[in-house]
Amino acid sequence: MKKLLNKPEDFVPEMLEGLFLAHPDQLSYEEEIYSVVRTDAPVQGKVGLATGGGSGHLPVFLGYVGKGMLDGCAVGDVFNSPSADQMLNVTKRINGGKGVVYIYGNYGGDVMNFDMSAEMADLEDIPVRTVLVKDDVASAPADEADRRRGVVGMVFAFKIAGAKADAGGSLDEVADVTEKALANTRSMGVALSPCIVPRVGKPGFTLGDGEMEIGMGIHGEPGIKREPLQTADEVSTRMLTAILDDLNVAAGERVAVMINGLGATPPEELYVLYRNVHKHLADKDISVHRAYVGEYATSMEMAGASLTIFKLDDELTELLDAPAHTPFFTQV
Amino acid sequence: MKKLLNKPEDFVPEMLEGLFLAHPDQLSYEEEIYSVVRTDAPVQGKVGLATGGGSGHLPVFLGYVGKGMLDGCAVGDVFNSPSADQMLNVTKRINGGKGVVYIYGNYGGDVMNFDMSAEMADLEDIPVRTVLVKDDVASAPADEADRRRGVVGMVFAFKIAGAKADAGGSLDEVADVTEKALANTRSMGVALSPCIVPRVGKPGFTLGDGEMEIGMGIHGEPGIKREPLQTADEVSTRMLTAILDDLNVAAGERVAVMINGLGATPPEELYVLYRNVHKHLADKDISVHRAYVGEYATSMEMAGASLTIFKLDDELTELLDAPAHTPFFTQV
Amino acid sequence: MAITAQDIQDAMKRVAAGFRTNGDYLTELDQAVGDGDLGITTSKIADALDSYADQTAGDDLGKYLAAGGMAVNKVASSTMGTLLASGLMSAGKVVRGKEVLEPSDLATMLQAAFEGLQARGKASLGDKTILDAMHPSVEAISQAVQTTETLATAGQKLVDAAKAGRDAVTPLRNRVGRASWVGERTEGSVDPGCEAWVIIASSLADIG
Amino acid sequence: MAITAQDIQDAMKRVAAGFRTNGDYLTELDQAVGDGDLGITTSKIADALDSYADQTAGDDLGKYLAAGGMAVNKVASSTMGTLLASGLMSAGKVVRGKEVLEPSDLATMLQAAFEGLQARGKASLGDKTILDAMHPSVEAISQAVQTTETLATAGQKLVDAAKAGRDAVTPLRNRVGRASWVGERTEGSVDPGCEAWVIIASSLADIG
Ligand SMILES: Nc1ncnc2c1ncn2[C@@H]1O[C@H](COP(=O)(O)OP(=O)(O)O)[C@@H](O)[C@H]1O
Ligand SMILES: Nc1ncnc2c1ncn2[C@@H]1O[C@H](COP(=O)(O)OP(=O)(O)O)[C@@H](O)[C@H]1O
Ligand SMILES: [Mg+2]
Ligand SMILES: [Mg+2]
Ligand SMILES: [Mg+2]
Ligand SMILES: [Mg+2]
Repeated sequence: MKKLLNKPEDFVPEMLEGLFLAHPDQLSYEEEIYSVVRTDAPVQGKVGLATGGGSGHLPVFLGYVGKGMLDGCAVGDVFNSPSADQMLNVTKRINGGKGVVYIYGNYGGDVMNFDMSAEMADLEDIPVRTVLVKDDVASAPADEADRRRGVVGMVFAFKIAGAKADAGGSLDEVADVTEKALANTRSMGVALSPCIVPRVGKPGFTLGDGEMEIGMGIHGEPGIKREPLQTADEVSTRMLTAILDDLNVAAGERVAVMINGLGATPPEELYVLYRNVHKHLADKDISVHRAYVGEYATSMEMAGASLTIFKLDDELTELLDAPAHTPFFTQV
Repeated sequence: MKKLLNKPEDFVPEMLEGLFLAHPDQLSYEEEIYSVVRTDAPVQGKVGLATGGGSGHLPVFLGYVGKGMLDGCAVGDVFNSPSADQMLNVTKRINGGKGVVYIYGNYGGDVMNFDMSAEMADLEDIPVRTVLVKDDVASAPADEADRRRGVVGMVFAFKIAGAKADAGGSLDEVADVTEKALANTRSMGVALSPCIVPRVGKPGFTLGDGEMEIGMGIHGEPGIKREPLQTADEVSTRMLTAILDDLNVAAGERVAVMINGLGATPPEELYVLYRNVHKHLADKDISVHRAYVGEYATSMEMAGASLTIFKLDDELTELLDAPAHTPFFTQV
Repeated sequence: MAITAQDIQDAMKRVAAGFRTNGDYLTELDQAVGDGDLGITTSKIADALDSYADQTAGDDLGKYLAAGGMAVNKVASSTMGTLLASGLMSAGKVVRGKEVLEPSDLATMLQAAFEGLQARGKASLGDKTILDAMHPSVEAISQAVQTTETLATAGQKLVDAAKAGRDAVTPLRNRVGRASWVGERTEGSVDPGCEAWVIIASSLADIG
Repeated sequence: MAITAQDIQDAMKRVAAGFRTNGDYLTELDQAVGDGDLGITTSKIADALDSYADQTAGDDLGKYLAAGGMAVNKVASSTMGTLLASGLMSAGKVVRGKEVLEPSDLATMLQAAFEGLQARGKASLGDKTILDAMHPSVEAISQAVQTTETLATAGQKLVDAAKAGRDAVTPLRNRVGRASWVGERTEGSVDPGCEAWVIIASSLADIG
């Protein structure tokens, strides 16, 4: 695991600079490069949608800023929350008169900073609603679901919120349907190798040659259990079982499925995982409305994958199917 | 470097099965799963476009089968040419009455099999033109450019050919403009770590902790030089210099730029590379019409990246800008 | 024995130095139960404190401290950075308007800082967070200041109680924050935030 | 001394066995200068030959051999698989219609196979490919057959010449195929395709 870097401390600003140079008609910034907004922000008459979090997860977070999804994103250092100040910059810039929804993962630092930002936005008369993403079933049992962390399931939240905001939804309507989407979303992941934070320069943990870490998040923090590596079918069946134990999906219902690569795992392997998940769902008479297989939320060069199941009703299906166009996510 | 697999020998068929299950409205097959075609093939009155090659490079090859790009793809085992027979299946299925263009990388096995297939297609009165991709400047000097291998530059060839075929071009018009595009396309790559062919189970080579391999292709075959790892700026400047030594781009001209990740290298690092390339081009008064930063042709879990420069004129710009929609490439 | 702006600035520099010396150790602790960034966070806090301590304090030490909190959050916005920023802001608020401080103010400020951290992070005692090292240590100094011990003795008590608080929760399982996801495997690991407080207490204890 | 379908099928099985025994070595050679898949390719060829040799040959050995080439290409379509498939097809064509073969047919078939490989791969002698091991070996057996030596002696010459051809090009640089991109670093490496031919020749030489 080696990196193409200049100075480790320049990693995030240089990455951002590259992004702005590569996507000049999609991405812009407010005050400083760490507060990323759509070039057409604020979109007047539309609820503004903001996210934020540490770097190292591309396409999460800022890769989903664009038409049909988010309006802005506060960008932190690798695996680190951005500051309340940055979030406030984003909030002010993207407010198109209908208020702003914060949609982000349930991590201590992010929550505290977004809360501070919301308090400050309130002083400036910008109404803010917060929707926390807590989709990772491995991070806490069902009776402590509020402690769960947010992982790749947030992409579905961004998509649904974006479509609802585009459709003219009010602040509460957008926040409510996003909460409904998240209530229907569960994820679980497994890691096969660690990742390296550029400033730290060495892996945060080690995994033996034949080992995997079950339930690992997207920050290199340890998972819930370390076990001998299993086959693709075993691993994916296990993730699916854990998710369906937590999210009730009945025969005849339909879902969206996401197989997310954590970084180093090739797309070929993700499709091998998808194959097994699809078959198990078909056996249960659950139909797949859309399959998303690829890298949607990564941990830099970590090897591994996660599964997300998003249960759909008619309203959510329509919002999921709406077009979107961001630097990392285009749906027609 | 560990893999999520079932039996290594099932890797390719299970990956294909996953792809067909995930993209049922985009991908179908002819006779056997290794001959992939668009669901709407043959598109009557349009020149058919086929590619093919070994597995392990997703999105290359079959990921570009879809509207605005390819009609079919013959899929080989990992890093192995498909057979002439498979290619012929694809050819027959995608021929919409105007003949078929073969666009693929300059590898011995592929050339021999596509040639056999073309001979057989000829017996069935399907006219075929072959356009070989030879974009990798590191694989042979300019005076032996015919020996060069084809790497990620083929994505631009697929895009241009697809747009021209959609625009109603004849077999020769499509093949000719694709050849023009490739004459304007050069790539170069660097690898930081090896990859593992599932059936082999161990890396094809080793790279020391502080080493990189310059000019490595996308099959794990050794590059032209092994050197101490350099910074992102040094590596990208070097790739750009090698390319511009070979492809004459004058001040005032415009290009498309692709920074391609080989597998394990995270998008963040790709944008750090892009930043430097963009700045150097700007210094030379070369403008970037479109930037493609991401994974377009991989070597499974290999770490590393490549740079491709595609020089544009008005005709090529228009064809590049046309929309496309495949399982791995959507442009609006 | 009045405490001046210079004393406050010296204390900031000592905390910065303490963070620098112990950054790698904090990273190690955080790698075991979290995401391994705590050393980076504390080094950013150290930079912020160092350069903030070089700025003129003005005649309102409370305002000076609160603005220092905002400066810390701006550069170090992870959990620890944000918590310590909230602590500094709260500590500043209770001495708003003062140009010099009394030893008893120190206890009040530390108490306020503790409350600020608690309000921002919403953790409870026993959740195995920085609060568990901070709480006994703040109690100890409040008592010490009431019994008019010397600042040196009070400082020693601050540190001892911090260490005892840290050690008392080491056998427990982390209940909030990133480490809580690691579950039972956190039992027996020193909480990185507790250790950070021990470092802060030890650095502050040099005062007087 | 007639060569029957059974002899041909035995030879196919011997080549299959030779490929199986030496697959790992071929992979190693191909890892050094190519993509490291040659052992996989030869094991697929071995499977194809084994199961094809179990099918009834019919009364046209030429047709039988040519269709064997197509069967090989279907499962092993990398460079080596395709070249050997082309070789089998060409060898079959020159004995079209025959139910049994003469020793002299063997030389003719090997000569035709060589030409088939050359036509498909478009390489020249000296480019350091399988052709460089195959050419002298085919020449040697043609001569041996003309001077009516025993098949055993002829087989020995086939193998000796293959090895000599392989060794003669080892110091050279690969000029075609994947290995050519490795450039000067191929100098001194045994060409994997040459080695594959040595294995084929050794396996065939058991004939008679
Ligand atoms: N809600 C909370 N309230 C108080 N302290 C907390 C809280 N959450 C975490 N902590 C403390 O923060 C420490 C980790 O800090 P840091 O590494 O900055 O967190 P992170 O990397 O998760 O943002 C923990 O060891 C714990 O002591
Ligand atoms: N054009 C060619 N003509 C004849 N032999 C060739 C040609 N190209 C490669 N070879 C032989 O094929 C061998 C490699 O076979 P193989 O591993 O199947 O190739 P690849 O993996 O590149 O498809 C080389 O060692 C060489 O002897
Ligand atoms: Mg952190
Ligand atoms: Mg090969
Ligand atoms: Mg941490
Ligand atoms: Mg090979």
